[in-house]
Amino acid sequence: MQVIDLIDQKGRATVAESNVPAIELIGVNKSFGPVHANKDINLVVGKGSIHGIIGENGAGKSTLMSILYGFYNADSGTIKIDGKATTIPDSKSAISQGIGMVHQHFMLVDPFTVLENVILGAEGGALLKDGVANARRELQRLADEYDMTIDPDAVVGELPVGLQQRVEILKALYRGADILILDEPTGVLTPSEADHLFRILRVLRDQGKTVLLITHKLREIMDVTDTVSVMRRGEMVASRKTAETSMEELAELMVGRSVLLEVDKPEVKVGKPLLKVEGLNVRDDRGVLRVKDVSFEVRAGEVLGIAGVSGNGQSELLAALSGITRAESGTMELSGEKLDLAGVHDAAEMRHKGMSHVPEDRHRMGLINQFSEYENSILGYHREPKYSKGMFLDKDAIRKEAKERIEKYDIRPPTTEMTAAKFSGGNQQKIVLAREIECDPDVLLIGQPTRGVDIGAIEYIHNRIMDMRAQGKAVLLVSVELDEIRSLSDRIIVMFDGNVVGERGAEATEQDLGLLMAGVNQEAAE
Amino acid sequence: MLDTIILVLDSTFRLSTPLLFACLAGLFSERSGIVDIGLEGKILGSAFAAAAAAYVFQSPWIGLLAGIFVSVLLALIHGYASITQRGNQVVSGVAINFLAAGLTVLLGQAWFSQGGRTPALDSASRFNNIELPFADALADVPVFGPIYANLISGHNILVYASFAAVPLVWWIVFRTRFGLRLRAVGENPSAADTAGLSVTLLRYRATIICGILCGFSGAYLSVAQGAGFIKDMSAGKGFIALAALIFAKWKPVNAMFTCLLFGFLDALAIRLQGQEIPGIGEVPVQVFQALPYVLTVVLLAGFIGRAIPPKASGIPYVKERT
Amino acid sequence: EAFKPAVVYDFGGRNDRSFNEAAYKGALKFKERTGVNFRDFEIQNPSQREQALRNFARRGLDPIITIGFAQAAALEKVAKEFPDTHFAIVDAVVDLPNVRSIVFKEGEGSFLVGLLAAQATETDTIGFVGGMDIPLIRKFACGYKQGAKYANPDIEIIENMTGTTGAAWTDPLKGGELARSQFARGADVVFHAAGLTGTGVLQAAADEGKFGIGVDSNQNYLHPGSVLTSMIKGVDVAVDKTLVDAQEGNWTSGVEVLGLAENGVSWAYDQYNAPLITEEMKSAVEQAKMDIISGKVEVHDYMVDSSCPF
Amino acid sequence: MSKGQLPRWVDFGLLPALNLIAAFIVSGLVVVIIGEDPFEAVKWLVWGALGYGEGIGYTLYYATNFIFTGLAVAVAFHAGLFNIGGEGQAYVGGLGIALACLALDRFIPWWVTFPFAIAGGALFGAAWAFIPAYLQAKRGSHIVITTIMFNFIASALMVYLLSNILIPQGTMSPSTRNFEAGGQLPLLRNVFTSFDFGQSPVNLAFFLALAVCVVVWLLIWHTKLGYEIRSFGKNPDAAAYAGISPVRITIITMLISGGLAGLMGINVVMGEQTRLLLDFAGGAGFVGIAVALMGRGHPIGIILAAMLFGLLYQGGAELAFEIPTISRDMIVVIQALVILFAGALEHMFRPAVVAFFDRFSSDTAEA
Ligand SMILES: Nc1ncnc2c1ncn2[C@@H]1O[C@H](COP(=O)(O)OP(=O)(O)OP(=O)(O)O)[C@@H](O)[C@H]1O
Ligand SMILES: Nc1ncnc2c1ncn2[C@@H]1O[C@H](COP(=O)(O)OP(=O)(O)OP(=O)(O)O)[C@@H](O)[C@H]1O
Ligand SMILES: [Mg+2]
Ligand SMILES: [Mg+2]
Repeated sequence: MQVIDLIDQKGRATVAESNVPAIELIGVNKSFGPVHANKDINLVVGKGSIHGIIGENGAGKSTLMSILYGFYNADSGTIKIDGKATTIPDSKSAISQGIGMVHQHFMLVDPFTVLENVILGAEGGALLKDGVANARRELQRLADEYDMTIDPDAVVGELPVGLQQRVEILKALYRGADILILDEPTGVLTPSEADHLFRILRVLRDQGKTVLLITHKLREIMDVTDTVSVMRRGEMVASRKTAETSMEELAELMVGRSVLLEVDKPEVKVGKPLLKVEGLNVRDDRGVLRVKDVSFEVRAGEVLGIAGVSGNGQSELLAALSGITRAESGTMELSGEKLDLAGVHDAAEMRHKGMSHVPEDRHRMGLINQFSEYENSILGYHREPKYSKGMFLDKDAIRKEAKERIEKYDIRPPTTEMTAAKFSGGNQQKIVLAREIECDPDVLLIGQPTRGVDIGAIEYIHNRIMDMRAQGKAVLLVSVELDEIRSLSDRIIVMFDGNVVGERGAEATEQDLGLLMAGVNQEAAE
Repeated sequence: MLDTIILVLDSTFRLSTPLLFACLAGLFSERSGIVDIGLEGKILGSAFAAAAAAYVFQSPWIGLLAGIFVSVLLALIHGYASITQRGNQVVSGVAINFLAAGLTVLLGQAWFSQGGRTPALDSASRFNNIELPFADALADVPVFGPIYANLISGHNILVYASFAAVPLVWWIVFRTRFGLRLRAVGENPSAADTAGLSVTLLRYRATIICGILCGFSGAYLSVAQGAGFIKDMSAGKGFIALAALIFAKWKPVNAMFTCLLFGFLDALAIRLQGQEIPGIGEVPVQVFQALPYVLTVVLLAGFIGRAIPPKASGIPYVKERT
Repeated sequence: EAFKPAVVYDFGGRNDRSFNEAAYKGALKFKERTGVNFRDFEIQNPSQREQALRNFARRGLDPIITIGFAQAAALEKVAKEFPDTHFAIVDAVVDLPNVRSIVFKEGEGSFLVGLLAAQATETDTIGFVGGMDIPLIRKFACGYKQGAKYANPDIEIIENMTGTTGAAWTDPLKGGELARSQFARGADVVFHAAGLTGTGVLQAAADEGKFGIGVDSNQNYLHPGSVLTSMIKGVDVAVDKTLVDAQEGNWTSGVEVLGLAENGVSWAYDQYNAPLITEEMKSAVEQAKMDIISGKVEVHDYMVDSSCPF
Repeated sequence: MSKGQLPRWVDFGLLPALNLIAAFIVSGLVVVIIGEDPFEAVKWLVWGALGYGEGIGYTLYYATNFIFTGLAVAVAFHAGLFNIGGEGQAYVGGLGIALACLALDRFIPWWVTFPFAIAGGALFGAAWAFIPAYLQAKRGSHIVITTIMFNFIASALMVYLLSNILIPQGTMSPSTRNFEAGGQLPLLRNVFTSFDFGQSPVNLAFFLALAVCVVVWLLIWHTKLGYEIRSFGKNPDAAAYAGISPVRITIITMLISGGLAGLMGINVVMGEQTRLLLDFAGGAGFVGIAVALMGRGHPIGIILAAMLFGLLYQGGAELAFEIPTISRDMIVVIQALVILFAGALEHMFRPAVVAFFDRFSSDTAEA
């Protein structure tokens, strides 16, 4: 329905040139085992336009794009490029049909140089030296044209994420892409970097290239796109001309019901500091200094937000505080008790002292996918006396408590026996949250609490965090979502390249924080 | 003194060769992301096939081809298990080793009924030592003479081949398109995939090359260094080659030096055996017999500590968790 | 009833070109002469020793000849279970009424080849390559050293052992390397007592144009012109004789010690090594043989004190 | 049961069975290749293993070995560690057992020696696993390689000890003296006289093995340590997050694994041979890998798999007796094929089976 409407009344989308759409998807389906990630999707994208696709995490956006790029093969459905029906069995054929993609999770070879990454698969000759020379020239040309300067001989693994994304884009352009897909490109960018990216996208559009922009940030959609489609739970629920829609409408389409994006934050009287960190330095296993002399404190009844583009030391900070890794140097005061973070590093010990931790990546750390729900419900607390009879685990006790938590946190499906992997992202997150909150900690470390979960779950999780605050706990919140940080935190510190580059109150503006995230500090400047 | 050194180095070359072939073989496999515990088995399989064919056709070259053929077959089994079936690569490798250990003896017994051995090869069907030109003429030039005549000259062709292979492998891995793609697929298969390359194809090619090189290694044991196949004649060389590969941080030139080192340790153990050690005195022979293995462990642990393998090695490439 | 003999070989098996093979040859000789067929079995793991013996005994085979000291323990068990069956064991003593134990004076044979080696060497350095460092092999080594020293008191003798696993008896490559290193250290004659591993030693000697000395069976033919001689251990003769005794009903149990006197051990002289053995070498070794038999020269037996004074 | 999921009995019954069948079919082909009749072979194999009391006795005897080594490999697997050193650990464990027996057998009855022997075996086996474990944990040295190296080192050590130190004066064979009654485990043939075990060496160690299975089962699935071992094996990052020390778990697990392998000597050294002799482990350490894989790391599975391999070993011996061309190496081949099909090619038949069951399972995905 919307499809027809889009082709007929030509917006900027199709005015651009001939009314043949650049991309046309008809009845595309894709399932991953139990997951029906794409349910007969229809989509039309006009030549020379920027088309946005929004949807919650897990809605199926990446899957759909990956199908278009030949990374996955659709179970059914047709794809038309420039009006001609085609098949895209693999990325090779996608590239040959002028499609390029910047993946949500970068597809770069870390130990390779920028140049090597760019020419990979398009070397132009069996011997490297043949291709390399003109690749270098071509790369230079592109970099200048779209002012995306980059050192072609830098090792990609050592570049900041912003630049890594640049390499991805250059990769696509180097292969002469007419259709450029960007999957959540701004997740790793500061607001200003994001704006720069958008400028580039507009240039590309004006050169007649077609751009597909995936995101779940409404603001961005309104900023750059000409047309937009909304996905929900694997279905394409609507397509609109950006000019003719609003954030509110999109948000509602996205979630399937009206949502209030504001969390209510009651007054809580702040108590004494429960967590106090001083002079923390952390090296990663490669020996690189990732956290540089960081100090801060979190008081009872306070949420301290740590903002920053991912990869600026937040993860290492959490790992060191929670006792997973040993710090280079630094001390921590936990509810009055002084600890040397360079000495002790024992996550179990930290939990015992009343600090619990919701990790950034539940699949990698928070859960053991092959373990059943109840086994996961004691991960990290399995040595607690209440769970054990002597050297044995008291499984009845464990199951009983797990049941109660499933009730309380409305985890679905309500079973203690299903393996963690089979729960949905949001429910997986709830299992972790229940575990870390129900142990009644003094301090809660919580990283990316709502990554990969739907709005419903987001609201729930935010409220839990507010409860902790109300109960006079200290909460340290790390998130790349500025909105989340701003709506939950009492104070906000911003990390850039391992340093704390500034502190702000809850009222801080997005631009202000954005500059700090880019490492620009006015006070310092003045 | 000098000739003692020459002697030890001389046998070092002989002992390093099979390690070097195997090590380079492993390099291709692991660079592409396929861990290969099965080098040992491929060497053994090839050694048997080579000896059998060399005996039947009275030609070392046919033997070599047969060895390579069988070794590649085994490599393909490993490839099928770990690439197509995404099985556990270590387990598959172990299986290959047992398969070779059993089949060689079984078939050997069935075909030649000599307790699983192949008949001894006459020099016509072996790779014999070749004297390089002027070896004798230069022999009595001081220092250089003996080195040239006794150390450089007078090895069989496969010894020279193994060392010639080193620069070749380096060039392939770091200077060709295939090499670039090989390394990419071992570090980040999805990256190669989205760059329009076939991970499967690349990895199969790597395993096949691995098979070919193991073929050389095995053939060397049975038709060059030795004169026929004997049960379990690979005697752990495949594993030592793996250790050498790790020690070499997956680099061809390092690989050559580490293999020489391991070969040297072996030669030294043989040389020192049954001699008074200054200061220590008479040492039980078993000490020397265990020496290469002990030192392997020491090197593995002491000197390199945690070597970082190609990121994707050992991990099957799975696009869709279903 | 019919005469049904059986032979049980130890690790290495029927075709190890050496010890077990000699036993096989003996049984074969008997078969060719008398037309009597025999069953045999090659051991693959320790538990099979007992099993194999018992299997043969139960199937009514008799006599049953076991090859190798390693079988002693198993034989002791089984022979008790089948008191009416005749058993024989080579290289070990099992003291039971129905067992004939055949042991050789390897020392005496080794003495002779040691003496020959001492005369053949031009570097006054000779070598020995053993399979595994076990008493039996030390027995060979000791006699060899004594013989060499007898001929040339200040001769240099390099002694090596191959390995520590079963592979020690089946690793010609290692054998070859050991031999080569001994050659490079000045040895020009190497005697091996290492079963199949020895073929590598002899191979190396042939490749390097040095002398090797075979063991157990006559290995002169393997590399004519390079195998100086072989220390023949008359396992074949002993097996053959045992079968004959059993067949003709004059079986005797108890210990049979076979040395030079009994022709149980000897040195090989045939068309293959004739050119290598000079007249005086020949006379010297024959003289020594006489002296040993007459007791004028006494060869030290390693087993009496588990040590070798030479 | 959602789409793509399989009922437990298929996962743990049907699929392994299919893998096994595949392995045996290929083995049959090998037999054909070497010019023998596979059915004839199977006949002798089964008869030799189960056809008569003594055969059964031997089957159980071999199975006992494989239960110990299988458990050893399995426990390590649960921590994501691949212990190929079972052979060496069993070999050295035998030394511990022998020392206990040599020290005590003259003075006290076997049932007093028994616990000491067990302790000795476990201790020595564990000790032999310790260094590789430590190096893996602290220096990240590839444990597969170090354990293999330690197999070689073990045999060197044992030859030295057996032919220089433990060997009784004036004997030929590098082995210890025979243990007196106080160092000998009762043979089942003397315990259960009602059943005719013939002369087979199956002994009380068999029941020890079964008991150990129960212990391992409790350890892995019902203790805190077991929980930590499995956590570490399934997801090391999550384990670190949970405050489980990788170093500690790696070492403890390998000690347990080595200890279990070390116990194998109870069956051979104290049960059958009643002395310590060269190469007594005879490859059982490696069979353990196949057993553990086939048994899916679960004691019940391991017992069944061990029985199967016991059957193969005993039947194989008889087979080699009847058809000499099919030597024991045939068993090695079968072992290899089982590892290949039950281990590396584990999932080969899964897609087909899943498709089959999906057609018959009406209910669909829950997602
Ligand atoms: N490779 C895969 N194997 C199995 N399931 C997958 C795979 N990739 C995605 N899924 C599932 O498919 C669904 C859609 O995932 P997809 O990544 O397309 O969502 P998305 O809209 O991109 O979410 P996000 O905004 O978090 O990127 C999710 O339920 C996810 O769990
Ligand atoms: N890694 C995985 N392995 C197996 N199944 C998975 C995996 N990830 C997701 N699934 C399946 O996909 C379904 C949806 O997972 P997904 O994470 O996309 O949830 P979602 O659609 O994002 O919902 P939520 O809003 O709760 O996150 C789950 O019910 C689960 O069965
Ligand atoms: Mg996505
Ligand atoms: Mg989700």
